Amino acid sequence: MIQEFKKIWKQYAITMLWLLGLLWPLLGIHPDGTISFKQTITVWLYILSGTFICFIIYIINSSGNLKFFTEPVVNTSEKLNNMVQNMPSWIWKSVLLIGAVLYPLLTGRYPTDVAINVLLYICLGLGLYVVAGLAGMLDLGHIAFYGVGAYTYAILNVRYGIGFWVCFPLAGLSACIAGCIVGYPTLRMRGDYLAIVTLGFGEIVRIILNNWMSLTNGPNGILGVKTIGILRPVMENGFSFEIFWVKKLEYFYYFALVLAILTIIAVTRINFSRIGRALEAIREDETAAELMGVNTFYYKLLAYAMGAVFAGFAGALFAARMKFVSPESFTFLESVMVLSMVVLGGMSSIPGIILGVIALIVLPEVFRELESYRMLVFGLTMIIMMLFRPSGLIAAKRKKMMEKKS
Amino acid sequence: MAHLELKNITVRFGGLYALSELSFAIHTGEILGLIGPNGAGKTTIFNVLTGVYKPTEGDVTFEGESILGKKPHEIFSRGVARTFQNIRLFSKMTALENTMVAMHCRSNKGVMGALLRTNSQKAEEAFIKEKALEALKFMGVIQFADTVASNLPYGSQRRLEIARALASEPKVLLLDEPAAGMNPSESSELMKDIARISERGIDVLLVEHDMKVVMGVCNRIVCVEHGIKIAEGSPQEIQNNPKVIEAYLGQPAAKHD
Amino acid sequence: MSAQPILELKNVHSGYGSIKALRDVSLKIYPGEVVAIIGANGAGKSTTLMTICGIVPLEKGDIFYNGVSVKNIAPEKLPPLGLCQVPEGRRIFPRLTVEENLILGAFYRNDKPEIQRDIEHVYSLFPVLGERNRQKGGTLSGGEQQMLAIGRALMTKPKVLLLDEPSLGLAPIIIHQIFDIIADINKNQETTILLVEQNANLALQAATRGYVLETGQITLEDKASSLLHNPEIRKAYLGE
Amino acid sequence: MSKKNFSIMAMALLTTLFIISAASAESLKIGSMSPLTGPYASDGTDIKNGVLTAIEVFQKQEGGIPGYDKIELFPQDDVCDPRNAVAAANKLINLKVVGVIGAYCSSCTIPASETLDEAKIVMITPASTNEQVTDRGLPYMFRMCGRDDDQAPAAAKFMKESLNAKTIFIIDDKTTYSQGLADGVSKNCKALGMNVVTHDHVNQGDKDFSAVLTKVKAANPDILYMSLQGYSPAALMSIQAKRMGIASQIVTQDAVFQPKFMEVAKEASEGVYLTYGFTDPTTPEYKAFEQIYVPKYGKIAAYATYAYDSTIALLKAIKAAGSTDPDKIKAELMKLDFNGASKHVKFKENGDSGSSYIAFKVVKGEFVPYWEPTKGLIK
Amino acid sequence: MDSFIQQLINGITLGGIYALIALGYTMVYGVIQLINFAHGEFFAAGGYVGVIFLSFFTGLGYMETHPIFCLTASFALAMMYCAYLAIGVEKIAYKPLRKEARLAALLSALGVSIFLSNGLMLTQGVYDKAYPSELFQGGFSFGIITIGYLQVLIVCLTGALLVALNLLVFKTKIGMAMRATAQDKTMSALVAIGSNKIISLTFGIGAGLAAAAGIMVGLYYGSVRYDMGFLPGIKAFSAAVLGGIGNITGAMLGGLIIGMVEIFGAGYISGEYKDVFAFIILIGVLYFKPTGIMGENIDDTRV
Repeated sequence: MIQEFKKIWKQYAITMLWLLGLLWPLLGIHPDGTISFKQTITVWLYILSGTFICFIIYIINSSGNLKFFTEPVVNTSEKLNNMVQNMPSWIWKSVLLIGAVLYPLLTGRYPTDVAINVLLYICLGLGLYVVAGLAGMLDLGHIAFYGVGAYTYAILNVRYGIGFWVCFPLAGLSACIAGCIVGYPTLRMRGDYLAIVTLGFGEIVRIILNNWMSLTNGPNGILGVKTIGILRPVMENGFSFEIFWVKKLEYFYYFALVLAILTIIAVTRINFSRIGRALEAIREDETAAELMGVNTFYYKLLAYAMGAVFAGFAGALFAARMKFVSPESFTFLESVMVLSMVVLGGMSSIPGIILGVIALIVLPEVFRELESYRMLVFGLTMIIMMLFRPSGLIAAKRKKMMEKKS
Repeated sequence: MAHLELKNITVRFGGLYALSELSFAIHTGEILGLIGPNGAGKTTIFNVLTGVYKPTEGDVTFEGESILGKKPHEIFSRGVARTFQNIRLFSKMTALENTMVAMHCRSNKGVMGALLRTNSQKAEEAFIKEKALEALKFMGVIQFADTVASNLPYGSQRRLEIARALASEPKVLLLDEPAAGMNPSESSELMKDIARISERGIDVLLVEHDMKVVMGVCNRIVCVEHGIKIAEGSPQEIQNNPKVIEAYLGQPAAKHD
Repeated sequence: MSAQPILELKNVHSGYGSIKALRDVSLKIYPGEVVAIIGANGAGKSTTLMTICGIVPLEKGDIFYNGVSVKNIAPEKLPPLGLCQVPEGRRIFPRLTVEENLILGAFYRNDKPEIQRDIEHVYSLFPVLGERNRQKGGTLSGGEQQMLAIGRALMTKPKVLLLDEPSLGLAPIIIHQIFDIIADINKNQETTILLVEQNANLALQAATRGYVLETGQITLEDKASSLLHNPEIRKAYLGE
Repeated sequence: MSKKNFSIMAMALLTTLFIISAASAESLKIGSMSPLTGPYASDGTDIKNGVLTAIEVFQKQEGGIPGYDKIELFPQDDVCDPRNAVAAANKLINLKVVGVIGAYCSSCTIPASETLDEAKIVMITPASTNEQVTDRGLPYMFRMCGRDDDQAPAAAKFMKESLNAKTIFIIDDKTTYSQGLADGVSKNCKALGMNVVTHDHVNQGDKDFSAVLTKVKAANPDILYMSLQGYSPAALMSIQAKRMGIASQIVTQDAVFQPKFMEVAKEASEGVYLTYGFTDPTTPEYKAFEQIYVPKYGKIAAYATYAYDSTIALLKAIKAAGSTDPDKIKAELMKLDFNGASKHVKFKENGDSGSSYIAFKVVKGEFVPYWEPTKGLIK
Repeated sequence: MDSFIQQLINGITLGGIYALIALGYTMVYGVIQLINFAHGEFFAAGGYVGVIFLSFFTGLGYMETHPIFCLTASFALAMMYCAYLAIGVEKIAYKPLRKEARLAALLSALGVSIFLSNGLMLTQGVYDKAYPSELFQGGFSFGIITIGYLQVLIVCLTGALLVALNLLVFKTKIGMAMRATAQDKTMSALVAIGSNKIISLTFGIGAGLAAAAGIMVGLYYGSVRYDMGFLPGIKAFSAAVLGGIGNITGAMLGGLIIGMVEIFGAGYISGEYKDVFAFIILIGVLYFKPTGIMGENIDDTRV
């Protein structure tokens, strides 16, 4: 035990010295030919004291001296966990649902806005889950389908005045077609080769969106996208319908919620069907899957198409919400973020991915107060999360199929 | 009667001949052994039979029909199933799921079925599960149904692989070194299983180095070396064939076994 | 047989993460011996070898080599001491040539002419390797790969050679060649050999002493010849 | 176990952070939106600094706003990404800010202003020059900087009249701002009878312009018009143009009005012309700004001045309105008529404040006023 | 024709820069199969440290008296700095994840990338940093064609580094050990190769090369910027994959091709779509040769 602490302290000390060595050239060497240490040491001491406190807490915690505090917390969380597990699933599902429905009423505008982002990214993340989590194809260009969906609605709406409900399936369809176009040439590739090709496709889509002036209005984006209109029956003057424009953020939240729930249900169902099994088999061993009668070509294409459709739907909703689309929303970094959400969530568990989405959307918002330090802290958080939970927030659980029977 | 037949198969990789002018057939109802030194082309034969490689020359027929150029999954659904030399299970899936994957070609419900969970889709899932469980039971690994494949003991993984191949009720089963890494008592257990598989009316092609297994279970044996068939005949004939002894068995082994 | 064992395992516990593969395993190997470990699949035979070499972490107990504890020594520091393993499945470097594989066997050594001589020696033991010295390791057949793996291990000048399943997946004729060479290495180069083998018959014929490993524990230890004639062993491991 | 504990603690930490951030003191709150991280962080930081300076100056000169102890700024990072911008806008709404200065990218200003409009919050952009910012008719949208369609004619006129240009080669880097401006310049130049040889594009983030500059060299136009977002690519392009031996005069625009341009481009910046709203550095208003800004943040850049004026305008209006009612503030904003640091501020009906674009020339590492549309060369 | 040659020269220069960055990518990938997203940041850090030292020397006045010494020292210090940075990053952020799924390390690498670029922004400021401009300006002129001294330097240095790396990897025992570690880490340990050391070494060399590229970019373009690592990072990654990831000569070739396609695409077809051409070439090549131009065919259909 003591030896272990020694080792940890030694590592900590080395890390801190390393950091000092890194900081000094950046802060202490000046273009006028002078050398200073004060600034470096100050910054370093700040970092040192900050990390030292965290480190002490960590050490005390791992030696069990914080039990008086953590134990009750852990116990309650475990009890809660057990309770949840013992409860029939419909109970906690409905609790969650009620919570989700009441959420915008209980909170303000800004939390609702963040929640809408979370919901849209759940659709995106689950779409990517079908491609990357189930079929195991590393996709670094998923945001392109989101973009295609968003632009489909924006263009059809602004140019031709077609309403949301007609465009919504069309957005899914065009994203699906885009998915097949991306999917087809990539089917021969594996692993990182696939990743770079999907990255390429994602960038190509973005560049086209940014440059095809006559269609997409280029970098200016498309303005004046109409929001969702729903027909509402009106009783005055006899029975008729009037179009009700969904403008309030809360209403939008419900649309996003419905879409997210439908996506969750759809992906869950696909997951536990023969299609899901076939995709998983492809992920585990493509050659063996082909030799066990799975048409890998078809199913990989299908995975792309399905993943794209969910992204396309989310895109259409995004366009309707922002009332404006521009290529800045569909950059490579955004694709990487979606992939990060899936990986952080545990790659192959749907609740995990939802948690991953929440973490990566909410954290930058939490860090908003840090202004310029925001992304620095965010990057650090990502590393720490991965180091502590390398297999994702929630590991996938295999469905026990035999228990049901007995 | 020839059930699955190789006719004058030549496979070339670059300039190297992996197989040349090789012909033999698996007849209905038999267990055919395939032996030969490492690198003789046994696995290549498997790959040709299952459509992984397209032979440079020659033809492969199954039930009288050419299956040349067919995709591996098509050949599988026609009824040619196989196992692998190095176990290739879907390692993060449970044993049952592994076996259910093989039933893929015996089912056809698509995306809409899955999304809507129609009654016919549910019935199909139940049917797939039933067949898969049956196969697991047959190979004696039913107790592992909910265990993730990679956590299974080695011998059971081998068995699961055979169960997976059997689930779809193939007509021909190709086994690639199923006894590799098994101890003698495990291999004798395996011999019984192979016999039982044969009793179900499935033809078996067996590649194996363990001569006890090969000699004990096969009706007929083909010996290949450097992609050329050097002998074919009953176990007795093969054991005494000087060419086979020279190329493969070696003198002391021939005496010993 | 001298009194001082060259390799000794004392109450070793080890495993991968939560799975305990070895429980309280004790072994003694004396200089010049060929010791065989036999056992069923998953009994922990390979884990034993990997624990000795420090690849699988040791949880409890200790390992002594030449009377010195090696439990805190990094795996890559062991071959220079004379402890070398030929792991299961050969694991030659497939995209390196035969010659490069051999040179890497002597990675820690800096005596160039000596290395060259040793390479020639390996070629004389396995002439087929000499013929294919420019070929990539992955293009060799199974038997040749096994020879290369043994040859590569010899390049480290081992005092104790750990051999894991040298007969796996090989044609009978090759197996006999390999075992002949193992015997030769033991005799002519005074290398102690710890042999793990599925094929108990072969292993016990080649060995002087044997251990039986069952579900991570040593259940029997005896002279190889007596084990070979032990009826229970014959029933359990020789398939009679 | 310990990992679990750790994650729980981390969550607890984050929650506290969240709570702390939500709580705030009684004060007049205003918000700013600009990219504080990402590729445009430099311009975004300039804007934030300008706003902070304005608050300081305003409190010192006018003694703050009655009824409030202090004026508090909530600077938001929008990374120049519309989604982030809308989130930032909503956050500001939640914080109940009275007005917002921002954003930088037009593609952020547009969706963010729609959101702010729903909550009736006044927004003044110091940097988004796209016409659509004010042309949508949003009642609470104001603009301190000029518009692309103000700058383009000025630039064209300058090139024609002062530089006697006949052929012109236009390069933009495909952003809302740069492309809009480049299109405008192209149109205006053609109208004035100049020959636009080529209108070519590069991409945001490019460092290597050798391909397009080789084309320029082959075409040998009188003028190379660089419409690039930010001083950074402009400096790179000037350096490479000089190295290639391109003899054409270089004309560029207001985004390059940043002293760092000369610092990076060095001698390659000598003789580069750019159009920028006229700022008289001798006015007392500018001096007041300079006094506070320079010691704290260094040399003054384009958007800092506009951000400063935007804030001053907003605070003046709030003070005059005597309340935080958005309509009253808007009314007061419309009434405003004062000398800012950058120019004389008077908002038009649509929210624009007009501009007085003149041409500057880089002489010995300084921006020197060179030409004015009405009077011609400035001596 | 003249401008064709000029474009060719431009293309080779840009390609050379990509190639240098891609070399590091490919080496790291070759050894631990990690797409090191942070590699672009090492490149940026190299550029910054280079300018810090160069301006430091200028400030001291050594630049005028001993220009060659200052330049060499800056190169060496920046390369060492980045190697030091990369080795530490590997130890902290990647090594603990080596046994986990590969994507965990990928995500960690992304975190490192975000962290480093923002760290650079915070310590070095949001504005571009100018390089001392008097170095290597000018060049050879042949009529309308100009070849800058720096272009020559970039191409020569890239070529020299390629040769040196190839010698290191294919002719020395360390190189053999690197290749062995790439193929089988456990087995490497069993033949006395310390894989941790080899991996550190690989990271060090890769980051050193990126740092060299960073300084050259700084010198060539005149300035560095905190976010300069991102785009070249992606391009270099593409280049490494195009050439067959893990293959040194391939990375070089890939870098040259991407650079050329970009320049010629921009020069003769359309500037705004030049990246599209680069990616289309990439996709096209990978479609017909799924393991890249020089990539070894890892045939996993062999069952």
